[in-house]
Amino acid sequence: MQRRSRLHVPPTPARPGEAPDFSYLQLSEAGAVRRPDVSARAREIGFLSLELVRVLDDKHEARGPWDPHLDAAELEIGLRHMLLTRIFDERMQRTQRAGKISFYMRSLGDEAVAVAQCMALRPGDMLFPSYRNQGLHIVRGIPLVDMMCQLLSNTRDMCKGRQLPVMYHSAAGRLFSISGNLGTQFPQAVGWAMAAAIKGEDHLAASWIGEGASAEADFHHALLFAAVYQAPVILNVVNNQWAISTFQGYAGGEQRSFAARGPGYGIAGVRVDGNDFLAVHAVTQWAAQRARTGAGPTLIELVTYRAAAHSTSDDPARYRAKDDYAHWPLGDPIERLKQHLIKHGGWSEERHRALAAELESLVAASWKEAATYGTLTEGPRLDPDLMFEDVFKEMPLNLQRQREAMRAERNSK
Amino acid sequence: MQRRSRLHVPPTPARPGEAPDFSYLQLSEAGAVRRPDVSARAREIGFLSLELVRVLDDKHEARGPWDPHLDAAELEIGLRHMLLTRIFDERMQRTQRAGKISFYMRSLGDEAVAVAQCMALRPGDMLFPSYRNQGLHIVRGIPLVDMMCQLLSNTRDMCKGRQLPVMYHSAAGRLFSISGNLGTQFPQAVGWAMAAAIKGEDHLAASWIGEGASAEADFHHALLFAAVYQAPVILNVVNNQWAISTFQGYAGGEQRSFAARGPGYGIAGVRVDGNDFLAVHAVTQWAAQRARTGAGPTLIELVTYRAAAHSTSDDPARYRAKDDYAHWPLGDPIERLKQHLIKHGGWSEERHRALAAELESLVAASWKEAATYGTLTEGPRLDPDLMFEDVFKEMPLNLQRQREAMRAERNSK
Amino acid sequence: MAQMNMIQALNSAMDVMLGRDPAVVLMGEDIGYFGGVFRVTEGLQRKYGEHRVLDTPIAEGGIVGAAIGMAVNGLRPVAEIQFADYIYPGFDQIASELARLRYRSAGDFFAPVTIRTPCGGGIRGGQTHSQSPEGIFTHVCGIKVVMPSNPFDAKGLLITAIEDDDPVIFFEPKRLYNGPFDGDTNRPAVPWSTHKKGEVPAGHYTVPLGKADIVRAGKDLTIISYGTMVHVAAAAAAAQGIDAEIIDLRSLVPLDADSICSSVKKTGRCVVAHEATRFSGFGAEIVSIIQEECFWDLLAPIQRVAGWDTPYPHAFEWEYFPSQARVAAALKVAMEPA
Amino acid sequence: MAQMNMIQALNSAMDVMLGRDPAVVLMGEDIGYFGGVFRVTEGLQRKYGEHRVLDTPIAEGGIVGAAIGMAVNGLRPVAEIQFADYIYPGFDQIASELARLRYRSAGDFFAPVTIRTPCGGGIRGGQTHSQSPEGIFTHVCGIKVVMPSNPFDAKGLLITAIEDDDPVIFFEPKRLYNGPFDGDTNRPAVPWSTHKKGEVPAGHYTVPLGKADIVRAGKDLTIISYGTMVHVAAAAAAAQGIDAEIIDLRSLVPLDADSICSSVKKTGRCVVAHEATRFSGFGAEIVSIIQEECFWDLLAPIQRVAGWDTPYPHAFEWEYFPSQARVAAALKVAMEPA
Ligand SMILES: Cc1ncc(C[n+]2csc(CCOP(=O)(O)OP(=O)(O)O)c2C)c(N)n1
Ligand SMILES: Cc1ncc(C[n+]2csc(CCOP(=O)(O)OP(=O)(O)O)c2C)c(N)n1
Ligand SMILES: [Mg+2]
Ligand SMILES: [Mg+2]
Repeated sequence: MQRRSRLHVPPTPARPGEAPDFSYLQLSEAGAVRRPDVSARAREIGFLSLELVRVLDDKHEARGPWDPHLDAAELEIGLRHMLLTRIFDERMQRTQRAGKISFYMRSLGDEAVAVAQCMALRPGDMLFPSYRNQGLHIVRGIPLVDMMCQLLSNTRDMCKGRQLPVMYHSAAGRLFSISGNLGTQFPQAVGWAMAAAIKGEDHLAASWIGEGASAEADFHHALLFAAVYQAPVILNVVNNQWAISTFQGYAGGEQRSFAARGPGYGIAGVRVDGNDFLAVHAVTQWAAQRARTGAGPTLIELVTYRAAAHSTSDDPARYRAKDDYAHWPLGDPIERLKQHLIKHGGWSEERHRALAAELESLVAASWKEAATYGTLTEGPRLDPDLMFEDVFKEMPLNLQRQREAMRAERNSK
Repeated sequence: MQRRSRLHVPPTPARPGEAPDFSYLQLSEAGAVRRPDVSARAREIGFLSLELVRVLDDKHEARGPWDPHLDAAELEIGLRHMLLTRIFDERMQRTQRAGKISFYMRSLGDEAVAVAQCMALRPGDMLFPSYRNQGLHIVRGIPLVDMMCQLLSNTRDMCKGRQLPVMYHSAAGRLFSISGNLGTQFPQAVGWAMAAAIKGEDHLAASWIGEGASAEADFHHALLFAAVYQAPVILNVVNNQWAISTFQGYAGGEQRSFAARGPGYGIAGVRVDGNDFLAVHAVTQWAAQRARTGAGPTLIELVTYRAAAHSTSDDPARYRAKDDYAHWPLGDPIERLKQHLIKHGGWSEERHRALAAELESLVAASWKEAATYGTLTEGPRLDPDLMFEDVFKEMPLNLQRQREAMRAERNSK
Repeated sequence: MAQMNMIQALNSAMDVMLGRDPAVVLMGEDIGYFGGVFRVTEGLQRKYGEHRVLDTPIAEGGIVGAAIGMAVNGLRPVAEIQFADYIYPGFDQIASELARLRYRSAGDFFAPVTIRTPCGGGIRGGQTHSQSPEGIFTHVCGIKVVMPSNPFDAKGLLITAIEDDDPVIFFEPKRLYNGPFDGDTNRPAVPWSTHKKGEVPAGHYTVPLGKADIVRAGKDLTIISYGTMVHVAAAAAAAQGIDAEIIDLRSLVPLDADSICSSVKKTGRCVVAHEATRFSGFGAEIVSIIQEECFWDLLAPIQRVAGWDTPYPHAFEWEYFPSQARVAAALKVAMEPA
Repeated sequence: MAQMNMIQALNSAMDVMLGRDPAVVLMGEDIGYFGGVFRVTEGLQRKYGEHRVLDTPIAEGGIVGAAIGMAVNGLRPVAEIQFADYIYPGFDQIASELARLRYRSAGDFFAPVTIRTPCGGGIRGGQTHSQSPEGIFTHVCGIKVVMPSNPFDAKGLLITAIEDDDPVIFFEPKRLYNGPFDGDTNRPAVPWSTHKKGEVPAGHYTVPLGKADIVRAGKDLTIISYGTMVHVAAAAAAAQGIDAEIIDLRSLVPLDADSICSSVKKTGRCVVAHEATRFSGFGAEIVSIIQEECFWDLLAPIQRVAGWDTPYPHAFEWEYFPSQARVAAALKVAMEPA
C-alpha cells in the first residue's frame, strides 16, 4: 500500500514551449455514431454521451445517420453567419486594441456552436447565452449596430451603459441578458422552460455554459431541476478546452466527458463535434424535438477549441502551446463548412472571398454608424442620470436624492 | 405534436389512505452483482451504480462475491451497535416527548448504514456525518452520556449549548461537527481528504448526505473536487426514500439512481442494499481500499428506509402511507443480521433479548448520569457567559462589552 | 372580518393571489402536498394543483434560479425558503441575478419573484433555525425587503409583494406565527385573536411597501422596530411608563425614512430595536439616517437594541433574545436628560 | 527594504508563508501555472509545486468548502476568489460554516482559512468586476474582515491573516494594486515607489488585525476610511485645506473602535468614506458606534461618503466612484459651525 501523497493534479497536455498535444481527445469516425429515435429514454442512450457525433468527414463529405440533409441555401446562410461572427469579432478586437472599447471577447473557433444551434431552433425559443455566443445574436438578426452600441456603452446601448461589453440582450429577439457571473443562466433557462410547460406553451429554452463554468453549482441545479420536472430545455456545455488558463481537466473533463453528467441525472447526454456545422445542427434539432414532444431535456457537450485569447485582457502565450489551434484535430468550423459547400453546394473560393468582403463592409459601415452614437471618448454620451433608473421599477426616494447629489457633484467640477 | 403542458411532477407512490407501494424499486438478487477489483477504473464499472449489491438473501444466507466473510464476533459487535443505536433513539424520543430535550431525530431503519460503514473504516479516518448517523458516534465509542449531554445542552455538552440536539462532534473520535445546514459537510470531507493526500497521510475521509440533501450545490462540488483531485474520500448518499415529506423522486431518484451521479463525474458509483449489514460493510471496505490505494473516490448510495418520522417535529401520517415500513422490501437491518447470526453465528432470540435488556439498562444508567449535569428545566446550567466565547479564538472588545451588558441584564431581572 | 393568525393570513394572501392571477405559482421544499413545515401553504396544492404549487428539490440556489427563469417567462413565483438560515445557498442567484436583472437589462427583463422565509428566534431552534439575515439583503441594491409584525399587515404586504414587479424578500418572524409575543416568557402565550391586527379581511387588499406604520403615537421618544421586536419594545416602553411613539417599519427597502425622521424630530430621542445581531445590522442604517437628518434635534444618543454579535445558541435562547430588559436599558440611556 | 507594488507585496507575503510553514497552501481559479489574473500568485507554483499551489475548478462554493476541510486537517489554505463579485456562490460555506465552526464545536474544530479577493472599482470592470461587498461579511459573526490600502500593510496584514487561527476575508482594492489612487482621473497614475508605504521588507513581519492606522494626525475633523478611499479622502481634505485626522481602519472586524472614538472625541467632526454602496454599508456601523460613544462630543452630523445605491455601471465609472468632489461636499457639511 502506498504511503505517499495521492493528490492527483489533472495534467495539461501542452504548456508554452511544448508541442501541441491533443492525444487525450476521444474521437469517433464521422457517421459512426448511431442516431436513436427522439423518443428514446435517457437510460437507453448512454453511448451518445461518450462517443462523438460527427457528420463531416476529413474529405468534407456528410456521413451517417446524423446528416441533417440541409439544403445548400441553408448551409450558405450558416456559413455567412459564422463568417460574419468571425469578421465582427476581428474588427471589435482591433477596435478594443485601438482604445475605442474597454473590453472584448472573441468566439474564434467556437462559431459553429452558436450559429448552427440557433439555426436549429425556432424564433419562439428562449435563449440564455453565455458571453461567448455572439453567433446567437447574429442569427437572431440583432443589428450589428445594436451590438456595437452595447460594446460602446453609448447612447443607443440596449443596456444603458450598465454592462461590460459583450453582455448583450434582446427581449424581442428572445435573447436573455448575459450575466458576468458564470453559470447563473443555466437554472434560469430551466425555470423558463418549466414555466413554458406549466403554461402549456410549445417553446423551449436553451442555454450555454463553458466547460469551465460547468463546475459552478448552477450547472448541478439546472440538470437536477431539468431532470425532476422533465423541462423542455437544451443545456449546452461548450467544451472549448480552456477556462482562461485552466485546462478542461480541472472542470472534470479528464475523468469523463461533460455530456456524461447528463445520464448521471437521467438526462440524455450527447457529445458532438462542435466544429462540425452539420453535426451540431443535427444534434440540436434532435434535442429540440425531444423537448417539444415531452421526451425531456438534453445535455449537449460541444467539443471545440477556444482559438483566441480568453478576452482582450488575456494572453494565452503565458499558459498554452503556441500554434495549438493549427493542430486541433477537429479543424476550423468555417473552413470545414466552406469546403463541404465547395464540394456539394456550388460554393467557391471566389464566392467566399466576395462574401467576406461584403461582410467586412457591413461591419465597417455598422461601426461607422454606431460610433456616431458615441464612443468611450467621443461624441454623445449617455445621461449619467440613467445610473439611478431601473434599480427598481419606480425610483425610491433615496435614489432620487442621490441623483440630485450626483448632479450637484457634476456641476461642482 | 402535443400542445399541452409537459411539466412532469415526480410521482409519490403512496400517500395517506393508499396502500404502500414499493414497485418502483429496482432490486437485484443477493449475490448477483459482480465484485470488480479495487483497482478497476470508474468507467469500467458503471453497472455497480445501477444494480444493487446485496449479500444477505431472504433466507438470511450470505451469498456471492461481496460477502465480507466477517467472523461471528465481529457481526455480534455490529448487531450490538445497531441495537444500541435503536434503543438509544427510542429512549431519546420518549425523553423529548416528556419535554426533557427540545428536539430529537431517530435513525430507525437506517442503522446499518452508519454502523456497518464505520466498522469498515479505520479509527484514523475522518468522518463528516449528517444528523442521522448516530451509529457512527456509537461505533467510535463516544460515551452515551456525552451524547445525551449534547442533547440536553447541559454543563457537559461538548457544544457548550450552542447546537440543536443531535449535532454532536468529537475531535478525538474524528467525528466532524454536524451542521444544521444540509449538505455542507460533503465538500469539506473532500477538502479533508485532499489535505491527507497533500500531506501524504494514509487516512481517508467519509461523509454522509441524505438523498434529499444531495440536491444541494455542495453535493456537486464534492463530486467534482473529488474527481478532479482523485481525493481519498467515500461519499455516501443515504437514500432513505424521504426528505421530510418529499419523496426521493424530487431529488432526481425517479430518473436514475443516486449512485449513477458518480460515473457522470468519472467516480465509481455503487448502489447497495442499505439494510444489509454485510453488503454495506463489504462495499465500504471496497471503497476504502480504493481510496487508500490511490484508485480514487467512491460514491455509495445506500438504499434504505426512514422508518420513523423525520424528527420529533414531524408527523409522517400527514404525507405517506401508514404501515409503510412493514412493506419495505429490504426489511429491517437489525432483524436481518440477527437472523443471519442465529443461523450461522450461534446467536439466539434469548441472547438477543438479553442484549437488548443490557443495552436498555446502559441507556437508562447513562441518562441518569447525564441528567445530573443538567436538563432543560432542572439542575446545573451552562454559564451564559459561554455565549460569547469561541466566536473568535480571542474575544474581541465588542463581545466583552456585550457580555458585560448581558450580565447586567440578568442581574436586573 | 375573520380572525386569523399569521399563518392563516399568509395562506389567505396566497390563496387570494392564486385565485386571481393564473401567473402566480408557489414553489419550495415540502410546501405542496404537505403544506409546508409551518403549514403556511396548507391546502393550496389540493386547491390549485401540482402545476401551481410545486414541491421542489432541496436546493435553495436552484429554487431561486428556476424562479427567476419562470418569472422571466411571465409567471409570478412565490418561493418559500424553509428557514431564513437556509437562504444562503441561494445568495448568488438573489444578489447577482434577481436583484440586478432589471438594471443590467435596462428594464427589458425583470423577475417579479417573491421569496418568503421564516426568520427569527424564540422557538428553541438553535443557531441554524433562528437567524435574522434581513440586514444583509438591505445592502443588496435592487431587492425589496419586508417583515410584517402581525396578520393584517402580513397578508396585505404579501399580496403587494406578489403584485410588485420588483423582487421582494419577505421575512416572516416565526415566533409571531401563532400570536403576538412581547418577550415575556413567564406569561402564557396569547393568540392573535386577542390583538386587533388579528382581524383580517378574507379577500384581496394591499398594504403598501415603503410605508411605516405608527403603531402608537407618543411624544417622549421614538421606538423604531420591525417584526417581533415591535411587540417587545412596545411592552418594555409601556412597562417603563414612557410615552413612546412606536414605528413598525414593515418594509426595510424601500424605507420610510420620512416617517422615521419626522417622529425623531418631534421626540428628539430614539431607540432602534431588532432581533438580528447588532454589528452591521439594519439598525446601523437607521441610526445613520437619523443622525444625518435629525442631528440638531437629538437630545440623547440613539440606542440600538439587538441580538448579540454571536450565533443564536440553543441553550441561551432567552439570554440571546433582545428582551424587554434589554430594551429597558436602552430606553433609560435614551431618556437621559440632555 | 525593497520597493514593491501591492501585487508584489501580497506575493511576497505568500512566498514568505509558503516558505516558513508547510501547512500553507494556495488555491483558486487560474492562480497556479498562470499566477492569477492579477498575477498576485505569480511564480509560486513553480517554486512550491502543484501540491502547495492548486489550480481549482471554477466553483467558489467548492473552493471554500474544500478549504474548510483542508484547514480542519491541519493546513492553512489561502483561497483566492478571482473577483469579490464572485464570492457569493461561496456565501453559504462562508457564513454558515467557516464563520461558525469554532463556535458550534466549542473550539474543538476550527478552520484557519484566508480568503483573498480583489474588490472595488476604478478599472472599468462594470457591475460584475467592481463590487465592494465587505459590509455584508462584517454582519456575519465569526469571520474577520480586512482591507489594506498600501503595500506595506497588505503584506503585513496578509501574513497575520494566514497565521491567524480564525478565518479572514482579505479584500484587495484592485485599483491600488499598481499605485496609490486618489480619485483624480485627470492626473497620470503614480506608482507605489512614490509612496512611503511602497517600501516593504523582504522577509516576515506582521501588521496586527484590529489596529487602525492613523495615517495623518489632525485636529479639525476625523476621516475614517479603508482601502482606496483612504487616498481619495486624504487628497480631498488636503485640497480643502482641512487639518484632518485620517484613520485607515485596515481591519473592519475586529474593529478598532477605540481609535475611532478617541479621534472623534478630539475633533468633534467626522466623515466616513468607503466605495461600497451607502445603504446598510459598513459606514453605517461606524456612524452608529460614533453616535453612541461620542454623542456629546459631536459638533456636526457625521457624514457618509460612499458609492450610490445602484450597481456599478460600466459607462458611469467616475460618476459612481466616490470622488474627491463627493468627499469635499461631505467635508463641507461636517465642518459647518455648530
Ligand atoms: C462566478 C464567477 N467566477 C469566476 C469568474 C471569472 N471568469 C470569467 S470567464 C472565466 C473562465 C470561464 O471558462 P469557460 O466556462 O470554459 O468559458 P470560456 O471562456 O471558455 O468560453 C472565469 C474564471 C466569473 N465571471 N464568474
Ligand atoms: C440548506 C438547508 N435547507 C433546508 C433544510 C431543512 N431540512 C432539514 S432536514 C430536511 C430534509 C432532508 O432530507 P434527506 O437529505 O433525505 O435526509 P433524511 O432526513 O432523510 O435523513 C430539510 C429540507 C436545511 N436543514 N438546510
Ligand atoms: Mg472554456
Ligand atoms: Mg432522506
